[in-house]
Amino acid sequence: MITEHAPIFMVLLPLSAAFITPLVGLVSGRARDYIPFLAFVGSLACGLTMISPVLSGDTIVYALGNRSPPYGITLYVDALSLFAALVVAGMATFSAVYAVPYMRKDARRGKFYTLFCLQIAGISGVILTGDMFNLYVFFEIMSVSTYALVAYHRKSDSAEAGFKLLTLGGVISTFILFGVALLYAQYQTLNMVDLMSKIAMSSVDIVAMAFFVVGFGFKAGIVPLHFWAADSYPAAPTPTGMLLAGTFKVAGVYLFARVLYFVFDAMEATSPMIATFGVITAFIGVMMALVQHDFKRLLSYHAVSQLGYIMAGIGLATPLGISGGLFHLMNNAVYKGLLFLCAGAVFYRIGTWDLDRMGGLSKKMPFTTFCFFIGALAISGVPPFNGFVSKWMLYVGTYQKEYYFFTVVLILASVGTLSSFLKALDSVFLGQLKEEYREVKDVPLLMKIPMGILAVTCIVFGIYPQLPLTLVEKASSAVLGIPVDVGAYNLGLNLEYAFWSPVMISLVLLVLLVFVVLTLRTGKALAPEPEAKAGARDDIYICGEEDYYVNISGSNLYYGIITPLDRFYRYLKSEHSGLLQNYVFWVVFTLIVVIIYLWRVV
Amino acid sequence: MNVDYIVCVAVFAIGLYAVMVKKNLIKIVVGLSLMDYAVQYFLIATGYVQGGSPPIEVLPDITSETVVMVDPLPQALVLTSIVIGLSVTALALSIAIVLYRHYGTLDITEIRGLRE
Amino acid sequence: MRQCLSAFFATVVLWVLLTWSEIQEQGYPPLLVGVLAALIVAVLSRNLFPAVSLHPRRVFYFVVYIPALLWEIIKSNLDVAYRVLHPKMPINPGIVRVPVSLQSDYGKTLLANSITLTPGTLTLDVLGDNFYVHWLNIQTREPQEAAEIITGRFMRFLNKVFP
Amino acid sequence: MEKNDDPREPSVIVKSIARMVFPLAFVYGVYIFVHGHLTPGGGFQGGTIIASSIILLYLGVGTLKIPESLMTALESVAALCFIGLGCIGIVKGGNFLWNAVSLGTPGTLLSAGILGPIYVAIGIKVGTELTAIFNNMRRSPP
Repeated sequence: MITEHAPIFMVLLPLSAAFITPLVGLVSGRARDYIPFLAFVGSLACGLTMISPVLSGDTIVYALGNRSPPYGITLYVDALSLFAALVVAGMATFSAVYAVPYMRKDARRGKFYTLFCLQIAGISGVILTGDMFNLYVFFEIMSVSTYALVAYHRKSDSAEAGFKLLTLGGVISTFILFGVALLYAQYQTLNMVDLMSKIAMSSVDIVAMAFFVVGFGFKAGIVPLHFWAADSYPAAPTPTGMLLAGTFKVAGVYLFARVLYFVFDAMEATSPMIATFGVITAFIGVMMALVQHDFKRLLSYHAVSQLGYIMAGIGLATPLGISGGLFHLMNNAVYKGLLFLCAGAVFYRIGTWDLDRMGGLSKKMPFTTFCFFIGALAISGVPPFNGFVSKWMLYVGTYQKEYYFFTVVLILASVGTLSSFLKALDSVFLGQLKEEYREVKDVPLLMKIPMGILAVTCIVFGIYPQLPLTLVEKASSAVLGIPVDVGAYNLGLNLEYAFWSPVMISLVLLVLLVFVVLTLRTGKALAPEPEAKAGARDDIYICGEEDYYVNISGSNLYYGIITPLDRFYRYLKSEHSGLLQNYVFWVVFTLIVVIIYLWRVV
Repeated sequence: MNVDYIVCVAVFAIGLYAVMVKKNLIKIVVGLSLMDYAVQYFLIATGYVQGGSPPIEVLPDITSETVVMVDPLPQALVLTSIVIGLSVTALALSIAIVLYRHYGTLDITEIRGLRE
Repeated sequence: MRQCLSAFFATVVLWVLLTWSEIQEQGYPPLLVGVLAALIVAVLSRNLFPAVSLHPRRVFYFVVYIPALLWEIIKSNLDVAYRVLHPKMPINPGIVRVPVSLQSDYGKTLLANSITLTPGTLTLDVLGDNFYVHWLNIQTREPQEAAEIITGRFMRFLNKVFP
Repeated sequence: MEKNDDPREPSVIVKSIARMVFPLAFVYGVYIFVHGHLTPGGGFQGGTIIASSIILLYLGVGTLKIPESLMTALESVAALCFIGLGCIGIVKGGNFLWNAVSLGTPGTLLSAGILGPIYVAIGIKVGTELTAIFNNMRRSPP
């Protein structure tokens, strides 16, 4: 019975948990904390039972209310949706474990758990549904619970982030509804499979497609639509922020693949656009990350940047590119989750996000430091961690598709990632311990468990990527419609899943090393003594007459790089203005650009 | 080209204009709702049949063979969408209340704690 | 308890009006659902709904009151129409204080609404035992006289209905 | 003119009319969602009417204490009822939301299988939900 109804239970379990938690909370607050975890484990187990039929090539179609597919609502599970759903359920489980001790101090946490479960139910529904309108409904369940979670703390910044996200998200969801309505008006059907056979690419379809591109791009956070990301991820409670930054990209990317490649069958036309968006995102995200002073904002811009890699991979539309993109999606969920959990652990103990006020925590929180180190290396694409494998697949993929420029930009972005993580590592964990943190301890066991498992996963997937790649290959073959074997692309070496050639890898490492040494040198020359208070303008360190050059602290490590790019940064900062109107303008602007592009191409 | 479609695109544009240009939080929320209503109107218009009867089969003088009915599905969709719109509006207003408490203003251009 | 019962019967009457044709066709199930709902509501609003008394004298005066009110409305309609159509517009608008002797809240409500229903007078507010009435054609500034003119025609009945 | 001390205290007219209309509006909401499968309307509309009757009471009476835990419980139970009703289909050997209960004669109150109970559950859910939203909004900051 479980295998038969597994698709619906993946959605139903979190949904019912959302309403069981307040009921149990009336009786016992402690017991309530564990219910989301149990529900997500159940959801994950349901997903796992579907692996073997899906790997053997079946597509599971589950008709709600026993109505035959073109008319009723259906759930549609192929390798792609199963892959995405498994990533979501797995990461949600870790997040739920972490949330138990993390949220315990909060008296209002019952609401958090309800919203959390609703969010997971919504995202599972988005991934599993086979019906366009149902997709909109689940999308909204997910979005509305996200708005509420972002504004959860009711402080000034979380309320502000929540309102901005809500306004932008509200515009976006009307776009998606408009797209669905346009499709229904023409073809009188909402079933995805049915739509695919009917779509004729009229001019109305192009408008609908543009609405979808902007909508899903917003959810994923591609660059002109990413402004909400850096506000919202830090504002949300950490267990949610972790999912928002890593896992919820899955929904956006999945929808790109499902709707554009599958329903519209427009891979040829849209893939260069998606790849371009991806590369721009990767670059801008990392550039913004370099100048952040807030720990979580730094991580958030990296989340934006990593999404760029994924989109670039999906946009390549080659077997290697899509496999790389999907694998990177999974890896990103893992290490981004790990990094956010570490950041949350630091906050849990010292209560601030300001990089300038941290330092020396490695002595007091060795476990967290170790996990953060692994996560930082994985996100920067250093072998033998999982980030390297997928990034390498993307580099090779762009190279093979002859997008040489993209390859260069992606590698550059990777370098930027590493350097900004060195900065974070330096200002949070290394250096002299601040006086007020002398009593700090490492985090409780329940928080360590998910962090530990994720760190181990980073290493295992890096050394032994065959394990996830079997599912990833199936998923990308579901996207492309042809069988995919990533092992066939072994470039240079005879290892079955090795994508690297020794010469290339040593070159990249050498470049990285030189860069690191150089930046460390500049950093040492400019950084103040550890005793210097944050933001203290000590006379000794004045290296110019203007105020602008004075204030150099731990988080300003890349002063030497950023200053030459001053004009570029001024422009970037003027765009990240905090003005809602500006952000909405970018949404509309992107919509128009996409419509014009699609008009020319289709 | 149908008049309904022109009207709903116009309303959609007005809503979008309100979100893009207006500074008052409440007006922005109104703009969002307007956009929603425009799309809902569009959905209803797609299912409407000139001279069609309500899609209820048990009404005594209507049988499905002889009478043209309007398409019932968009109406169901619109109901769902209204519910969602209501929840978004409610949430937006609650957050606006919280924002007003913190900043003492409803002007969105003055609420710019988060930038860069 | 009286309040509870009143609420119950009022809601049941509403339900029967709403579902009359259904009850005729299908027998007891629709009625049963209505009675259930009415029970819940009656318990919910046990402290809210007015306790209706079915004392014959009160019911009689209430029933008589309705045509009397209608007659007053027609009379003052004609009066206002005359004033509006008259070329000189003989109006003298203003707000007067009208003391009211009724004690019951529902009596005050009924009276205030009756004053509003008759054209030419409009109840603006009720504070304590005083009504503040906007009067189209003020005939006197003395509160007691104003009360006699405005409310006297209703009070004859309402005093009996709400003793 | 005597001053009205508490501006939140509504006038006696509003108060008594609100108290009188409340049960009637409430029952009208119940009527709408109980007949959701027969006439236009349904759970959401009925629930909205119920919630507005309670909001009317709030506005009319000025102060009204509704225990939050009761609202939470009602809301959750109604939502779980919906899921449970959907699961009847699974238990009977079909899929989720399969209308497996006997359908009755079309047009009568006790027909359409699980649809009627689902509308009732949704009606209760929406009614409590909107009331809770209103309650939250009018509450002063913590």
